[in-house]
Amino acid sequence: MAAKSRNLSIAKRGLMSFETIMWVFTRLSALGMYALILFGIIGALVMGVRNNMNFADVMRWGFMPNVTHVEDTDLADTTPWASPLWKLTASALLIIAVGHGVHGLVVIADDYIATAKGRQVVRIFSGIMILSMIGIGLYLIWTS
Amino acid sequence: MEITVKIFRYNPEKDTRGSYVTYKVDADENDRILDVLEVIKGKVDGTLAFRRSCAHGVCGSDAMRINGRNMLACKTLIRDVGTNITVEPVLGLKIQKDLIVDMEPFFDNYRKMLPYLINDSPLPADGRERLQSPEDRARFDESTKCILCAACTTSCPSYWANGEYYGPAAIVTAHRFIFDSRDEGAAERLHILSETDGTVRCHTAYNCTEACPREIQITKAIGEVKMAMVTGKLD
Amino acid sequence: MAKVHQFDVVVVGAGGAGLMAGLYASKTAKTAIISKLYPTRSHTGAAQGGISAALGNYEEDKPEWHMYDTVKGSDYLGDQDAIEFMCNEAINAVLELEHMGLPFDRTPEGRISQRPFGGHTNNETGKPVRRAAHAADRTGHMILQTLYQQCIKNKVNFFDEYQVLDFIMVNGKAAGVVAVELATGELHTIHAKSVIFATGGHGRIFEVTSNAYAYTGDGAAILLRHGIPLEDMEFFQFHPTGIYKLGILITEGVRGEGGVLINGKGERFMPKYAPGVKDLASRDVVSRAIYTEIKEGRGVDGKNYVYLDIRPETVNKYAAEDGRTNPDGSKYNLTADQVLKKLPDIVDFCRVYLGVDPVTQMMPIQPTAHYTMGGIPTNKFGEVIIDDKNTVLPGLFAAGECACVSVHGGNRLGTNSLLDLVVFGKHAGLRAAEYAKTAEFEKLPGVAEAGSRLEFDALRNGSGKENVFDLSAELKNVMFSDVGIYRNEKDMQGAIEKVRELKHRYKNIKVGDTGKIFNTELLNAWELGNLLDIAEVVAVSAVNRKESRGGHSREDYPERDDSNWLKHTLVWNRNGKLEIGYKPVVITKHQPKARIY
Amino acid sequence: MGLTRNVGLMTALRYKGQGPFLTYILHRIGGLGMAVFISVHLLASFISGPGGRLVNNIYQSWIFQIFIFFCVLFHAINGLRITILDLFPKLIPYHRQAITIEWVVFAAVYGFAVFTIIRTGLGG
Ligand SMILES: Cc1cc2nc3c(=O)[nH]c(=O)nc-3n(C[C@H](O)[C@H](O)[C@H](O)COP(=O)(O)OP(=O)(O)OC[C@H]3O[C@@H](n4cnc5c(N)ncnc54)[C@H](O)[C@@H]3O)c2cc1C
Ligand code: HEM
Ligand code: SF4
Ligand code: F3S
Ligand code: FES
Repeated sequence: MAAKSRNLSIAKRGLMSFETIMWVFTRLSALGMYALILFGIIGALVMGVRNNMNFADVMRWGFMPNVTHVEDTDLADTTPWASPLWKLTASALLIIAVGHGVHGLVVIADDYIATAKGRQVVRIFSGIMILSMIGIGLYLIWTS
Repeated sequence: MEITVKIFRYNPEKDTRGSYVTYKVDADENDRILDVLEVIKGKVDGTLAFRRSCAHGVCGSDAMRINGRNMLACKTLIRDVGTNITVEPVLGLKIQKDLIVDMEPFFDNYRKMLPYLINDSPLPADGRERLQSPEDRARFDESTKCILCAACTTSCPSYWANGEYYGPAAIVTAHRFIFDSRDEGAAERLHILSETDGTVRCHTAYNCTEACPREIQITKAIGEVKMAMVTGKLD
Repeated sequence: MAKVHQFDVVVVGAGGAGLMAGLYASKTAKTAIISKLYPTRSHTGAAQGGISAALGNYEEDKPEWHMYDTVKGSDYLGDQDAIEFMCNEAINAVLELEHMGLPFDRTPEGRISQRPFGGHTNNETGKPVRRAAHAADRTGHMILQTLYQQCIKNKVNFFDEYQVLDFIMVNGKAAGVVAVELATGELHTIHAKSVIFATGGHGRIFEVTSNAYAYTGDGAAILLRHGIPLEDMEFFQFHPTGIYKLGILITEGVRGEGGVLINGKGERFMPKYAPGVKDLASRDVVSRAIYTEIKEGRGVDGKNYVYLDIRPETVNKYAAEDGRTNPDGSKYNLTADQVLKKLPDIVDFCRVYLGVDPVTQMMPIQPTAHYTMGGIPTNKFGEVIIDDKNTVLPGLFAAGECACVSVHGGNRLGTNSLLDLVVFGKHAGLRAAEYAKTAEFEKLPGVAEAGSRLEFDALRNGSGKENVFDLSAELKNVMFSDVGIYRNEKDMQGAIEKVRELKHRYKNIKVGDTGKIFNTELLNAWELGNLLDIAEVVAVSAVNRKESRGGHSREDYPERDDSNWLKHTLVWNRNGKLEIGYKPVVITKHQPKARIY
Repeated sequence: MGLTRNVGLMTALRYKGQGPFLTYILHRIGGLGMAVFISVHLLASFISGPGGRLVNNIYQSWIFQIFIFFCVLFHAINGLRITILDLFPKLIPYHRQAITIEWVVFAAVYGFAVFTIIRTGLGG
């Protein structure tokens, strides 16, 4: 007798719950951040940093490709580092990281706060945090 | 051979808090920790309270912390843990007396998983068994091994933090049914587990898998449930 | 005052028998199940090998063959009407378990898989037949879990960790039980129309035993004190393969898969004792064979154990010698991988407790006390019988290992116990609910729990010096050596005296714990009282039966004696003195004949 | 009656979980550390002024860099392992091996980074 293949259709199981969606988002955003960071590091190498930046600075740039992160290095010219491409990359990274990070905080808070009310407060607070941090971050990226 | 056993003692009728008492007893290196507890209870201090029944690791009565880790007292030999032994109740459940903890919350979580076969389709017309291929049977074999000892749930940092989390044992139970090709209740169970106190409370700390005396790959089972929630695939 | 609860049916015990009874009773009556352990901790969970039913999923099999094997296994002491009933019900019982969700192993066609077990044969060829339906080597665990799950589904009321101390009888009818709540020490009276006892066996009267700590014969002892007799208590099964010294069971399934017994000289010895089915002979036969080997100096290193060998090369060698084949006729060939898959728990036990890997090493084993054939006499509906005329005590039922229907007679066949639980548990439940429909609640006596309270207070306030641990060690020791596998008049008389001395000393017992919450010391002391009462009945019944039959083997009467002893023993406790009576065996289809495997 | 179910932090940390339990704790510390660092860093840069500059100067000190680098690197590497194992639960039985590999990678990258940070930190 052969094995049975079983599948739950969306109709049957309903849409994913918020928690499941966020669980998926956390993993996907992790992969997304990896992609963007890799992109940043490769970009830095292409822009020829080998002699002017140390490893730690390259990593710092990778984790947030914002021009202020390379201002203290020995780079002669930082203009290419401030191009809109990097500002866009930085913005994407910011949004993903803040979403990921703040939701991470919610996850940690949920571990310790089990009342429905407490959890609601945490969620409202996290919403405010996400919006304000993304706002501030974008402002900084696009004005520096 | 003389061994030293330090045991957590708490008598709710006398003490306001627990304390540790050290006993020195004679034992053989092939003795179970349970044998040692029996000797202490029988010969030294009869008030010592702990649960036990089968004495060979199949009933799940005697999960406790031995040298800082959850184990079954009847499945741990002196030769595995040395001659300086600390025995404490498991964490995360209310201590009722000495090594006995309140198991009700644990079984409540078990019951929340709809722990029974759900299948409203008619039985085979000949009245015989529902057919199931050996591969389909093997799919959930591991999770049928669970003896509900609670060693996993009480080793889980998420469960320590928050008793509302259903805990790994409950998810293992859910897994046993979700992946049974004869069962039709997967959607309901996945729905229950996709809430805030369900599988998202598991942060793959692996303490559960390390603690399971039945060597069930609990974290893997939880992972499979999580993926089933996302993809709807049950095989 | 104790708390009082009222139910139509109350079941004492949440093992396979109790859960099955509770499940069926709860369909039509208000039912509660009381258990001193959490239901999933019951000893049914330890059962490994399988549950028998002539499903014929691999090869031809019939309930009639199952019946004959059981009758023969019982050494013709089993009641054949009950055996026939059980074997006919077996198929539907196992299928019903499957429908409830029990995850049996499967055949390639997707049907329930079955394995051979000792004493189960094809009656025409005499060859072993695959009759034991199994879920790896934890069939009992799966039965227990599945039944508990069904009870949850059907919202049966549970009183978990309540220990029943007394049975309430009013006007010769059942009226309820008294129980202590372990967590608080409080006494509860459970008022009921029907009471079902399913408290399991009493293997803890022996030193080397496969039985759980909880196996203290509570139900049988409580009823004995109320003037209800116990049947065939001399028949106790010693399982041939327990782990050396610890007694932990190695399932017969190991031999079912081809494992063989090897003595200290490296020889396979079973063909000498059972030329037909060899290592798969009935348990009493194999246990005696091992014992004989040891006695004649062929134990390993001159010690009292032999080896059980499941290493694939050994298995395949002897399988070829025996001409064993697979169902499709091909040569039987066991691989290391199959051992791990089919017997995972056994492999685990050996690794943990012996440091031995059964795939590459032999397992040291010795016979271990295992199963209570005797018990509370019942008819095939689970109704408790109180005399030799099959008079029923209204409202009182028993099922499972604590009961004696009797389908196991002098010796139980492996896998028949799980079947017994399911079949007779179900019928006891149905009957109890039916009875409760027409019966009225008996009026409870003023203070129903007074007796238990007095008993407890006596234990708790005992000023004596006797220690529970020592007394029970002495009891187990003498029972195992003198009322064990081989028995004789002199040793058993000595044992009876010893037990009586212990009973006397028991009055002087000291319980140090005076608390109420989880006073397990007090409960252990109370259980010791049960063990002593039961042990006395076992020893007295054994001395009385002057023949050898099934699990009862006497050196001084080595032959079976059908002209004098083809009858059941009944033992009553009348004011502290044991009285012996008899009950005829029901013989329908199979006349007794010599039992050769 | 009965002691509470609360598990204190010290008790929790004293539980002898194995390597994976440690990575769980470190992952959490790393994530929390980064979240706090990033929020404060953003705010500081936004406010700027003397306060903001002070914060950012602390952040640029090599000692702090070593700490935050630990958070970032460990969290990132461990996060990748978690993600992979989560998406392919079949691999979970190999988590011990995965964690060994993870520590090797982490030690190499982190060691190199710490080395350069300290060198530049001390050098000027
Ligand atoms: C190791 C082992 C392997 C076995 N393998 C097999 C096998 O392969 N096949 C087979 O057919 N049989 C096997 N058996 C035998 C079979 O498992 C048992 O005979 C059977 O499980 C007994 O079931 P039960 O329901 O009568 O009792 P149990 O399952 O033992 O249940 C007894 C119940 O009674 C309760 N109880 C007892 N006293 C009290 C009290 N005073 N108050 C309240 N509650 C009380 C307990 O809490 C428990 O719930 C095996 C037995 C053992 C020990
Ligand atoms: C490459 C970068 C990153 C990767 C691969 C990554 C990966 C992950 C993963 C897989 C989780 C889920 C852990 C779990 O559920 O057990 C997680 C949680 C978390 N992450 Fe990240 N992350 C990264 C960057 C960040 C950043 C930049 C922040 C901070 C802003 C952050 C903060 C958190 C927090 C707070 C958690 C919750 C921790 C917990 O549940 O214990 N992560 N991360
Ligand atoms: S999964 Fe393992 S540790 Fe958890 S309850 Fe079941 S047997 Fe015990
Ligand atoms: S310990 Fe807890 S966090 Fe998950 S992997 Fe096990 S349930
Ligand atoms: S006593 Fe049964 S598991 Fe330890």
